[in-house]
Amino acid sequence: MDIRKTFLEWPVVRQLTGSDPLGRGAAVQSKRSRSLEPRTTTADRMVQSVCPYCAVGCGQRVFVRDERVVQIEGDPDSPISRGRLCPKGSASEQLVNSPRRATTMLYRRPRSTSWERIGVEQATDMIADRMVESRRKRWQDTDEHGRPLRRTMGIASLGGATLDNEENYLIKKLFTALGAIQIENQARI
Amino acid sequence: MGASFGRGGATGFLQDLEKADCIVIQGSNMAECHPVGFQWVMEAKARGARVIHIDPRFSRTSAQADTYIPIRAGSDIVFLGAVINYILSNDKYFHEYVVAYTNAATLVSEDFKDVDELDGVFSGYDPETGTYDTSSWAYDGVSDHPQGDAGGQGAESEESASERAAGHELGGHGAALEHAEVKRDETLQHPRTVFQVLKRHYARYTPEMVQEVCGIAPEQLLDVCEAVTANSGRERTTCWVYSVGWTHHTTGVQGIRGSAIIQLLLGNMGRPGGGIMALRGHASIQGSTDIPTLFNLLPGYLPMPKVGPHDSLDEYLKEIASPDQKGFWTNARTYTVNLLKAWWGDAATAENDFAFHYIPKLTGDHGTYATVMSMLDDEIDGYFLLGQNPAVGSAHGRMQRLGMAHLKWLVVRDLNLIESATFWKDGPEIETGELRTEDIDTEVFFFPAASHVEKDGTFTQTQRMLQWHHKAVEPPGDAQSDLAFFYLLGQKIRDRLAGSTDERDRPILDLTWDYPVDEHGDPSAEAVLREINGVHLTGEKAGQALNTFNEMKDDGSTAGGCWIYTGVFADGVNQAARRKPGREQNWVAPEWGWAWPLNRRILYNRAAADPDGKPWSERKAYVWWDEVEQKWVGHDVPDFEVAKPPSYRPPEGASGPAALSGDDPFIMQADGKGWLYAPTGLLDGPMPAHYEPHESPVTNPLYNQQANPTRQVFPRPDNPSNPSNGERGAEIFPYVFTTYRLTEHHTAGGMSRWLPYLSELQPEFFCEVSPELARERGLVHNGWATIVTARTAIEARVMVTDRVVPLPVGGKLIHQVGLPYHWGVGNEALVTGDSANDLFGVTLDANVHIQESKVASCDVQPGRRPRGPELLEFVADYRRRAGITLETGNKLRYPHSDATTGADTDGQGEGTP
Amino acid sequence: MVPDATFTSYYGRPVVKPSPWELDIPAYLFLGGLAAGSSLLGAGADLSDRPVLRRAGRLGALAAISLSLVALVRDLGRPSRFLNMMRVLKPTSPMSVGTWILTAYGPGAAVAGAAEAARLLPINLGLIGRLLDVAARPAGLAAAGVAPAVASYTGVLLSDTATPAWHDAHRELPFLFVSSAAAASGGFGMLTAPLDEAGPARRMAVGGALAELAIEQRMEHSMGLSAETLHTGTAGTLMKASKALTLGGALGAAFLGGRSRTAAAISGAALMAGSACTRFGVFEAGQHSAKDPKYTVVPQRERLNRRRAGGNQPTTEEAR
Amino acid sequence: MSTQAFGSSGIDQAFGSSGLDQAFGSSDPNGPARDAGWEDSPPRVGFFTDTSICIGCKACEVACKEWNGNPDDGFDLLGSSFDNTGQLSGSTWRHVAFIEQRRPAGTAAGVFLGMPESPARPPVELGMPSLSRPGDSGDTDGRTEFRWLMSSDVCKHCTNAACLDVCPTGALFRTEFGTVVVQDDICNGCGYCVPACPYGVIDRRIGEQGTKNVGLAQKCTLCYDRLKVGQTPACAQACPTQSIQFGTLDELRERAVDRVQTLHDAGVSEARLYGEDPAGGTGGSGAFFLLLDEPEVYGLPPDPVATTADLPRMWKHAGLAAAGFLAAAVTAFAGRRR
Repeated sequence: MDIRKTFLEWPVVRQLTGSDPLGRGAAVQSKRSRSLEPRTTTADRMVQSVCPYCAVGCGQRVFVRDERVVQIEGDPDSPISRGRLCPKGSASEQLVNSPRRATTMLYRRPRSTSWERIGVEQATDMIADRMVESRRKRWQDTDEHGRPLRRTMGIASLGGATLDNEENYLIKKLFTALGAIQIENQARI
Repeated sequence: MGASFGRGGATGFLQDLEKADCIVIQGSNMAECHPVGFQWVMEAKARGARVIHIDPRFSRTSAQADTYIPIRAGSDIVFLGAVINYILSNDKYFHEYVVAYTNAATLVSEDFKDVDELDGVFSGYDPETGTYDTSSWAYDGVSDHPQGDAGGQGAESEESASERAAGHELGGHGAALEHAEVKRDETLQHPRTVFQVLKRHYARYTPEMVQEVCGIAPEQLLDVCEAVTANSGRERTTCWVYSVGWTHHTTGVQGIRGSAIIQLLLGNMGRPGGGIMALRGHASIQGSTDIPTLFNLLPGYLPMPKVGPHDSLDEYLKEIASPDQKGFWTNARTYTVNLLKAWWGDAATAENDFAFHYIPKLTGDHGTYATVMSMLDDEIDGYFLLGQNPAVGSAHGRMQRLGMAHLKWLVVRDLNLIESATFWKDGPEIETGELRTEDIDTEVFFFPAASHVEKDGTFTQTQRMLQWHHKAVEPPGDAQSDLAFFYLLGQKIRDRLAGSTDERDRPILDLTWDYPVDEHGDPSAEAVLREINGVHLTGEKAGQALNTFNEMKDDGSTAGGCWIYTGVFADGVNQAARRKPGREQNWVAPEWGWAWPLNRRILYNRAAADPDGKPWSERKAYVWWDEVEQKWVGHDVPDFEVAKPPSYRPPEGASGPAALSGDDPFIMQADGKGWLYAPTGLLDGPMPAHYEPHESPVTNPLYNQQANPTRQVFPRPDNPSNPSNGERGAEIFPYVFTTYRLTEHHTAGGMSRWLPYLSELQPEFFCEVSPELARERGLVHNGWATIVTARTAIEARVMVTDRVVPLPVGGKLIHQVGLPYHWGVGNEALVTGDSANDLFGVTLDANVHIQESKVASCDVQPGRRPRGPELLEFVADYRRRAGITLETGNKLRYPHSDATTGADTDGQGEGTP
Repeated sequence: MVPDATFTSYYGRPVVKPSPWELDIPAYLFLGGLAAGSSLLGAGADLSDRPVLRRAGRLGALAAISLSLVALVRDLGRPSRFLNMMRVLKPTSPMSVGTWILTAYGPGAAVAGAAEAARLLPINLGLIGRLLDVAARPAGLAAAGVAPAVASYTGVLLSDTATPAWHDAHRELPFLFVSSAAAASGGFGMLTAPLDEAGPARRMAVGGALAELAIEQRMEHSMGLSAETLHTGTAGTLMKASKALTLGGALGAAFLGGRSRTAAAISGAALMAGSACTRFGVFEAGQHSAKDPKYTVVPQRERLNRRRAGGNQPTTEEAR
Repeated sequence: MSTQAFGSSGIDQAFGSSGLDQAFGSSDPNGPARDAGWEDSPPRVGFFTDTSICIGCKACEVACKEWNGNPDDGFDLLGSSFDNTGQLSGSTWRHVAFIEQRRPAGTAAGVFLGMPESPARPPVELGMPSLSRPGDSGDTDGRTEFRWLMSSDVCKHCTNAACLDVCPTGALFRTEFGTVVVQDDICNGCGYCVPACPYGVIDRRIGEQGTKNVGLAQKCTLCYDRLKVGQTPACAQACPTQSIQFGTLDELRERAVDRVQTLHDAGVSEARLYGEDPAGGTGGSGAFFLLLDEPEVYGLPPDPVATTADLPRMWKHAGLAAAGFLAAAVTAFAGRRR
């Protein structure tokens, strides 16, 4: 390290030699302050998105660095929101990165008092088994007049309104094909 | 809305609010629930528009309104009716618009009898079933054409009427009429014109009645009437904004109808700065009804078929829309065939009715509340909760949780460990001893879900606009999108059934279930959207995306999963992902995202021009007929056949789109008109009539009928109702409470109570009470209060505030209590608390099966609630004191002469002149 | 004179923030003053050949200044960054100026104190000892030269804030603190030096104590509304104790201090305690005045009304 | 100890008049950056917070915390309307105040500020929602007028910034944009800026060990990092109704004056600006406000003064005191020995 340079960087020296004798501005700026850059510009990429909270559909810009979301803010391009967000929309980054967010698959056995961990694949298999079984067990082929029902009453679903259209579509398609009809949504609540 | 105009979506777009000259916000707390959308109200205000807020609570919306008027929760129809009365009595309606574009001139059947004549119910009411036979509500002349299968089949004909009626449901089209020929009197003088019927119906909705029922002074009513009429007409427009403050009532649909009638009379529909802005609550509520995860609908508002009348495709289609009626809904066959082709591909052929029989059939109400009751009866094994938290967010939380404890298996997919995932160990019923963790047999699977930045897809926001959100990062840990989960689940189920010869497994094995996947095996959302949009299957364009639903064919040569979304992939391009900056476009911003139908931003915009196709005024020009180009042009995509001139008149016997005149702006309606009067399509009346909420400390002064006679009641021991005024024990529950949301939280809290930044802003459940009520009950600011209904008692911190005003109603002072419903009992969230929704019972609107969760009666006591089993005893004691039985509050035709004895026969006597 | 405090606030919350300082800071104020006075006494004793007083002064100064530095560092949010104080020299910052004053003062006091300490050691330090011996006087004198600034700048330190009771006292506070330092160090001299050497200490103690009492009186008068805070709560108790101890100590020092070693010691201790109470009292009064919005809002509102009225006539607060 | 030194109207004398003040640079409200040694500084920027259009959504609070990574301030229901963060703090750099008022504007403090009208005139139509209880006209319990004020508070970025002046490390400094910023890598948490601030803005961050920047002085930076690349500060960008406006100070001042005029014309006579006046005690703020009532109603000081305005005289007093001390010591030894 260059001692002389370090000395000249000493704010007292900068005060005495520069344009800021009282040491309230330029003379006392730290190196870090000088090289500060917002994470919106240091991000690897920006992805345009839509706020998940309400039905206004505000535009969001999602900034990603090292495959991690580092910032979510309003998208000024959006003609609806013009870059603005409400408190919930502004908290989107926390929604995504919250340390409290549940990211592990959990399973609770009948009568158990606690969760246990299982794999997603295994859990999906277990559900597929149960769907097939419940469907068969609760199958109604016809009504009392012999008219076709072709349905199962053993499986129901309630979806939130933060599901994508594509997700709702697959859900409706799959359940309808299975003959499950009690498929509902927050739109009714 | 579907019943009034033909489609269920918001009629305009948010930015267009700034063009309004007056904005009435009623049944909505827009500034708090849609803050960013509210900027357009502020823009309008800055330009001089008058902003009026009518709501039980002085909210952050009221704080910015020019005028705030407190109203008793559940009395909106009286207020709206009085505005209608004012408009009609003072000839303030937009005459030219009303005559040309509404059904005002249409004659109503002689059989129709209004509520005034029948002591509180419309003609056709059956007190035994609590339903209407709506045939007497028809237009004059329609009854001359008997329905195809309705002849003498008793119960079935009713079912079919209901089913056809259900088409309006939040929907994409108007209700069916048998044909387009109706009798009209353009002078509006005939006593059976809709206009005169309406005038008579609302004559009783006087300022005095408003004061008596709503607690609103005549001057305030007059102020609003003058504001909305002065700001409507050729030069000016008024917009009406509502949200769940209206829909969460047993008269929910009719409240919206009330504003629709006003907006039609004032000529505000289809015009810039006008319309009805239905504010959906959540990111894709609109989308989840368009592509419904709802029991009674298929994509594009096609009804789910019902056993009996819908056994075959032809029968089904005949029920949806008569081929003789006007409008685009006559193309229902095309839309249905395309859906079936999209789902069952080659297995759907003309020979097998395109596999129509693969669709399971309904037999009644299979809605979420009916489902929960089935759970309690152990009729349901498995339940999926997909980003939904019914333990907190649904009415009667206790019933929800007890129901879930009856399941064999429960799948919860969410971002956080919500209360519905942990009810078995930390729900309120564990504390009261009603449930024991060790006794609950339910297997629970908790799947961490992907957030919106971890998946591609579209949300459809409140103005029917689809916006694509791009995936930014991979989901963390075990998290995955619902798209990936269901795709995988479907594959696994298909694997298990592979080779099955069982006929019942055909629909699942024949299902088109093959989407391109990425390197993680996740299906492509864009491919799914493309399927929704639809493609040509054969011909030279085979494989290409459809550009509009007009390209759909009913012969199986095209397929499309949701006809109203056709065009979102026009030209093979994902139109929902368009993001041309708003500042580079006009205020309509047609190149941002994509709105159904066909990217139209203001619906029925043909009405923005006069019958001759000229703008009503320069100031409000929007879409007009260009004589030179011989087509409709303007700022938006015309919601009309673009080359059909204003002068077009349909030839004799025309039907479908060809039957629409050049001045029929409501192209999805069976007669091309906006419906002031709904001759069909609604189950509880052709015009809104005021009924008290299911639980009310006030007697209905308008009719000898307390509450909506068609509301769905569930008289069960676990669903007791508070007595309403006039019933024994009503004084035990003297107060009205209403629930609402706060800016700082998200519905049941699954996306807010886990976040420190939001939780710190509203950390605790509180109740808003007036200083007067605080005095009356000894409530201390920032202390505790216990709120009690027949279902349960909950505790909340007390917020004494001048923002809540007791209203003089029905000769007494009615106190209202405000309860934000975001909190729930559990151990996982950062902030927890009792849930306001636990207070409600289950009582539903007959039309859409939405619960009444905006208003009910209650008692309030100072201090905290009892804990553990004592809580149950505390509430039971209330029930005893109020003398609550299964009958309490659940009598549909009430009060009525001799309602207590032989109600049925007497009721029929009254109903039959 | 003080109007009935009808005023508006936001839910009674403070308008200005109380300092985040804990008791380290008033302790520092006291110790710094004690060190400064002790250096003066030490230097004077050195020049006037009062070896015990000299030793006491130098050692006292060293101990007090060392403790005060510990207190200062302890109170930092990031003690490890103590040296960042040396980044700048800001005349606008009493703490920066104070830092440099202490930097100027510290070495002298340290050398002088170390020399005394070395002499007390049972071992011979050799060259170091000799160097210390030689350096002791100039070091002591240098420290004494800066010492008055050490004692007085702390008055500016507190009053250059928006804390009402401190800022309102800005005219008197340096004088009060210097007097208090004189009383404390004089008292320390009386406590530690024999009667025959303690004369100057006594005089300083008595003079300081009397000045402290007088200035405190004057300060209360000129502060306005916030003077209330010197009479209420913890601050009130401390200020009352301070006055009693200072007056008692002064009387004892003046009338008995020259005769009785015990009386001198008791008086000296009382004066030191009185001085400490003054510092803690003023500190607490300031904290209280910041926490209660009344002391911020009412005087400012009056001032504003006077100015709005366009004249010097104070308008009476319009009662609601 | 001259009478002048002890003059009882010291503040008033010092306020904006004394030549001594100039010694420490009573900055030019438009160019404090130049005074702080920035030679080619960009135009000074700031916030104009128009509280008349604030909807109290608190997006500013969240957007600020999210951008700056500030921790929460605890989960307590404060019972002060919808305000549960209470005040600006080391972690909350934007704070929305909620005031529920029964009475018309101006009566709270008994005076109208800067209004030409007589303070005694009766309440006028304010253009604000009036909440009347039907059927009880003539009711005298005061519930005929009601309004709910909301206002987002923030660091004022004073022209004469006391916090910056008193900072002993140079951690607080004037940026090239004329804003006042704490440098987290420099601050040692001495806490001096906290009592120095006449607005009660800056605070030492409290929290568990390991909390970001715990123990350091913290406040709004006006998003210094974003400014460097021409981005709008997070709160202003989020604000749904543009109650928070960001821009160059000159332009904001013009806009604010126009807005007040518009409101006055609309009958909102109680609208007034706060903190924009270069003649004010902090030399005009970089963040100023349009208020609908007296500042203290919102928890703001009515007439804040940068404490360093009196500093020259304080130093003089300290010098005199020190000299007195030295003289006293000399005198004490000058006396006859024993």
